[in-house]
Amino acid sequence: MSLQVIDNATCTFCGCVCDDIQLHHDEVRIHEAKRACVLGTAWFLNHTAEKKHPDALVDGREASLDEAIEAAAALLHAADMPLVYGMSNTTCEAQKQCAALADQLGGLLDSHTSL
Amino acid sequence: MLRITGGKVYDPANGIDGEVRDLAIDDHGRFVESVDGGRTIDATGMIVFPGGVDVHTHVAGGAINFARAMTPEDHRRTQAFIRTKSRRSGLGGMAPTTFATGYLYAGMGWTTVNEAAVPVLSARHTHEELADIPIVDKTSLTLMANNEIMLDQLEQGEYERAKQVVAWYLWAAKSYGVKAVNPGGVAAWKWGKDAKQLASPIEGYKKLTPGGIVTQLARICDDLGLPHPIHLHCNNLGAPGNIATTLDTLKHLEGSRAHIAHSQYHAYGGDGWDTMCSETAQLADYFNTHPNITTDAGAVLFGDTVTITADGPWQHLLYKLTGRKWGNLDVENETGCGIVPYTYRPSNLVNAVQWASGLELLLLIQNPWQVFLSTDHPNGGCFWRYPEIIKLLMSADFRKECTRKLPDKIKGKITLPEVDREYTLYEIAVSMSAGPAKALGLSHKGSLGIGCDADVVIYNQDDDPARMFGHPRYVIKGGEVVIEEGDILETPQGREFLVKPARDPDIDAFMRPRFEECYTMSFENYPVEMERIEHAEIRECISHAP
Amino acid sequence: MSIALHLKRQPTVPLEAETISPDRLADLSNSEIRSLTVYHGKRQLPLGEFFDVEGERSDELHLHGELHKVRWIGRAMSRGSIVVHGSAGMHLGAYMRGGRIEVHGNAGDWLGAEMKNGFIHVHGNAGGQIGAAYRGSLSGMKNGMILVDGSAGLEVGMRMRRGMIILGGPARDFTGLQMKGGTIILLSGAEIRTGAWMNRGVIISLKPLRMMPTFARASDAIPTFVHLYARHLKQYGVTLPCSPAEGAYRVYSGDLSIPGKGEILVWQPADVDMPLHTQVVSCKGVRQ
Amino acid sequence: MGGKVTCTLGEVKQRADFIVYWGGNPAECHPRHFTKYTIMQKSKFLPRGRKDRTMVLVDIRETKSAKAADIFLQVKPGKDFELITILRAMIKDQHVTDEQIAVTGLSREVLDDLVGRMKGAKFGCMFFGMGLSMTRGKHMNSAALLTLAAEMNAFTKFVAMPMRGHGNVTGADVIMRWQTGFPFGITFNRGYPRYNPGEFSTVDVLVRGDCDAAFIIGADPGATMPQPAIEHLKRIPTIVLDPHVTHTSRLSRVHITTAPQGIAAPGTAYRMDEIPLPLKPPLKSPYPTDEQVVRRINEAIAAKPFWMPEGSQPQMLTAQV
Repeated sequence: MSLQVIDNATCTFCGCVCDDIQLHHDEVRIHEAKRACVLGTAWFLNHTAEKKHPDALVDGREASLDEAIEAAAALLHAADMPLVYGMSNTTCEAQKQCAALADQLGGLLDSHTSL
Repeated sequence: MLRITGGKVYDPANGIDGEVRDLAIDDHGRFVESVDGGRTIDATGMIVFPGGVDVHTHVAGGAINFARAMTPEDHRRTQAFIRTKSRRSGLGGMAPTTFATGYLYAGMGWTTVNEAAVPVLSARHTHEELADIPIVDKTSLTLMANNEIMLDQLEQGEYERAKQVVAWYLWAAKSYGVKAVNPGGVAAWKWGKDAKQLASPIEGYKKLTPGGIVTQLARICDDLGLPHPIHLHCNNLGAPGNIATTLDTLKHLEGSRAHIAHSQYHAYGGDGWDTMCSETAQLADYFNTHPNITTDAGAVLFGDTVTITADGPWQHLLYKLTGRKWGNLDVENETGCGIVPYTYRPSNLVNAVQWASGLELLLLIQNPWQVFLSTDHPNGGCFWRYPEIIKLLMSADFRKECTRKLPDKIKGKITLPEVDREYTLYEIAVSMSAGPAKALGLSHKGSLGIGCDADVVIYNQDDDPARMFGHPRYVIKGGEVVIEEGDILETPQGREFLVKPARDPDIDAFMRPRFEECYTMSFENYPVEMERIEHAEIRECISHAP
Repeated sequence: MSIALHLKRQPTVPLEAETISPDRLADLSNSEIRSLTVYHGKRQLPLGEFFDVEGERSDELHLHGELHKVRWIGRAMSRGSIVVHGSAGMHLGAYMRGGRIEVHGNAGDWLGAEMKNGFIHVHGNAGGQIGAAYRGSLSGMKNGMILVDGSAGLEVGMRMRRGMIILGGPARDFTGLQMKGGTIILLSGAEIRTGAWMNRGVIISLKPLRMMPTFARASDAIPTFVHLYARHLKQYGVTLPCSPAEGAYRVYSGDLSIPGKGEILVWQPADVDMPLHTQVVSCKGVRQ
Repeated sequence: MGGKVTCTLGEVKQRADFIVYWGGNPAECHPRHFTKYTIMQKSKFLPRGRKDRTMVLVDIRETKSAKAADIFLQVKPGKDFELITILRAMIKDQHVTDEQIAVTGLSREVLDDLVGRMKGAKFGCMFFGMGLSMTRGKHMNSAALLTLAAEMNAFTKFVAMPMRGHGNVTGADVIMRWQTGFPFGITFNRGYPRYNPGEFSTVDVLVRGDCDAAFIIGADPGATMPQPAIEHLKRIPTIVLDPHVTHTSRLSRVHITTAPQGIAAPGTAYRMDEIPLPLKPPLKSPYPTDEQVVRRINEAIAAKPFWMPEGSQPQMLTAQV
């Protein structure tokens, strides 16, 4: 099977966010990341579409996504001062949901910036 | 479906001046002749206006978001919108958060806003923010007058090509029109210089002058058939004696349509801060004899605000004058912006002249269809203070009372004390709604006519215009009651209007190498994809070529 | 007659209790006080859930317990007194306008932040940002006095405009950062960057300081105002040496980076390395 | 209170003839920064590229980036703030003694030369990295450099910019600003956003034990934070979203595997200069995206009773009193 090519892909490994990367992939794994630096290449080549991890873990046991979402919602909803933190390695679309989560919970909201 | 009965209707777009009329709204949120069923609002004894339209404001994008980060002290003292089960929280103040921006505009009956300064590079960001401003409908204007690829075309006398470049950018930015800020001056600022003379070549160019940019860009907007003409922030903003530049600029616009942004900042006489005075009479005369140009006041209100503008050089001056915080953000190839917190004080002679000048323009320009309510939010004051301006326009006595608080030295520097004109409710409806809607080319806004968007604001009659306009009884957006007696009932998503001007098929090929030379992102990743705009609606371009 | 609040349940997350202020409690009955709202994280709960309340209708408050998780006590108070028998959490006496606060224990960060007037005495240690400006604010404390017997954290007196802060123990970095006026007295010195970017105001240290490189050494002297301070501070048990026989103050001015007109006075005991005469070395003298 | 004077990276590429990297090591941490945005680029204004530009590196040790620099200034560890403050004084012709300069590990000649070059530049840009912003003094070190850049505009065009690492941390900053008014360190416990770094910033919150549940996404504090913070995460219910099972996942109550952004999750990311870029994920992950999962958690919480009691209105804690 010949590899598929994506032009002008965006690398989110570091703050440079280079958007001129050419990715060669076979839908499971990326084989080449042209124009990417060492760090970017490692970033692209180390991720695959394989199922290496369980969908979810609840109290250390494998769980379904639905169970995990319900457990997460219950724990966060019960807290008096929940914290929403991180948001570096994720998309803006997810970050907006995180801000909405903290707003809805009446909790704390913070990113890596504060470190 | 909704009926509004018995109210005193002010609908200047249809020449209705305080007649008792009934309105009917269908399920698509438009005015119709009549409806069966649905809610009826009995507006007997109340005043009915079309929803307000803000022709010039800064509510979304890199610059205002920069200002938000710079003013945590203001967020601490300002109005907060507390979270409810269904409604996001927010903060008001000088640079409100996106959610609060929607609540505050709708809360005083404004239902359409025009974000007046978007660099293409941050268009993607601006649209994301606009999507987070609830209730109101939005348009946005793209900053063009310092775009180097376009300036290079004008320098080489390639007008047609320049026009194509503008069209390419507008569609890439998914924008509604063209904003020109300090033509040539921001480009010069990138070398720490400014452009103050319309006839002198700008820094870095041999022939191209600010005047040349103004004339040709205005023509481009007409030739492309944009619904809104060139939206021009003239050179030399805020400087004593800049009336000469402004009048000169206006001459460069003869034969074209144009909207002059925040005229107040461009109507000063004198030759220094000590001698600065109002020259609004001269500027108003020009408008009074040239009915095809419009303007917004850019009025100043005393108090704290944060000034943000693409006019980087002015902001550096303001920073040096005030010694306060200064933010500056230059955007590659396109534009820049500066941010400085500022307090307008009645005791400060310059501020007093500015305060008077904004009101003078609103009062001395005879035709309310030519001059609109604005504070150039947040520069002259925050948009949520518009009701204060309305009161100043409607009451000569109140103006006199306020004028008395100005320093004695103001005598001879302003003409406001001699102006007795008082706006009628009809004229207010023109200035806050029908006029700006018409100038923006939004024919379905600012009107209560059949087929138009059912954006309505209903006031309790009140002797105090500030109270009346600050606290509408009902606000209806697209047929939905969103505000009732100060409570926010619904926070629907507004729409975004944009244009798709005709482009040559080969413009992409022309742009690519130039783009790659100037920019740091991929050509393909630059245009904002249509599916990224929430509730987009493309408005038609109709040629305005003479 | 006073009001006593005994902490009966330790909060698990911060308890925001700005309502514990003489202004608020002075006219309330015991049951009204118990039903006032406090914020345990996001939960709005009656004060009585966390405190046993004795007494009513008084502007003298006594708080008992380890209140390090209780924030905003005495916020914006203008009268009366609060005595904490134990520790207090962040923002104690922030925006305070008058009255007295005494803590027989430790206090947290932002003690007396942006206070306008009043008196605060912490017998133990305090946190950082004492009398400071909150983020973005142009000025910190505008008047009043904060006395801490123990140590303090970062950015003490940041952007303060007037008033006085006295620290018995050592302070950490950035004491008097961007100071605009007022006085900070350091009886046990401070770590680094004391007076950085200061514009005006006075910092007096009785222990040697590691000076910012952007301060000019102006003179060795005992300025007149030190005598006035010394007399004034006796009532608080604070002794400022001001006899030439004991030594002199090395006066630095800066911060040159602003350029500012602040002064830092560092006490030089006579028996260390100071020449006994308090000769004036002018700023220009150093330069040439 | 200098504020922040900055620009987009394209401006640096086009115009900056004088570039300072302070406390950062782009050669190893942002490898394409030189070639894509700064010293190696040719432009209409700087046609000879590298030859038309001067690069200065300020750091406590000679990193690989020093090879790329025209001038390497080795500042003594922990003296960045002092050095920047001295420069602020020197550009204003304030006298700082040789002895005072010496504490930074540099000489007067070197600083005079630096100030001369800064003032002589047509367009100066200072990038700063974690070597500045994460060492003693932290945000004040960054503030110092930003202020120096702002003040340099009295002489010539000058800007400054943080070298943000950590992928899309800039996006979080930008979004929080427009949705809440603040960039980080926020609480909503009164029903509206309040801001106080030091009080609401995560390390401080965790070390003091101020939160009673944690939702962690796109970060691995279990690997990076101080031990007392990690101990608190173990004590409270922690929920983690990550493409991998991380250190934090192992101490959490709930871990959900998600698709990695830009590889299998679409969306947007912000560059360090706050320019948004679209993501083009090549792979289809068997896992949902972060956005999908957080959205579903939001919906699940919305189905439960709202935390604020009916009819109650939390009191605002405003500055006005």
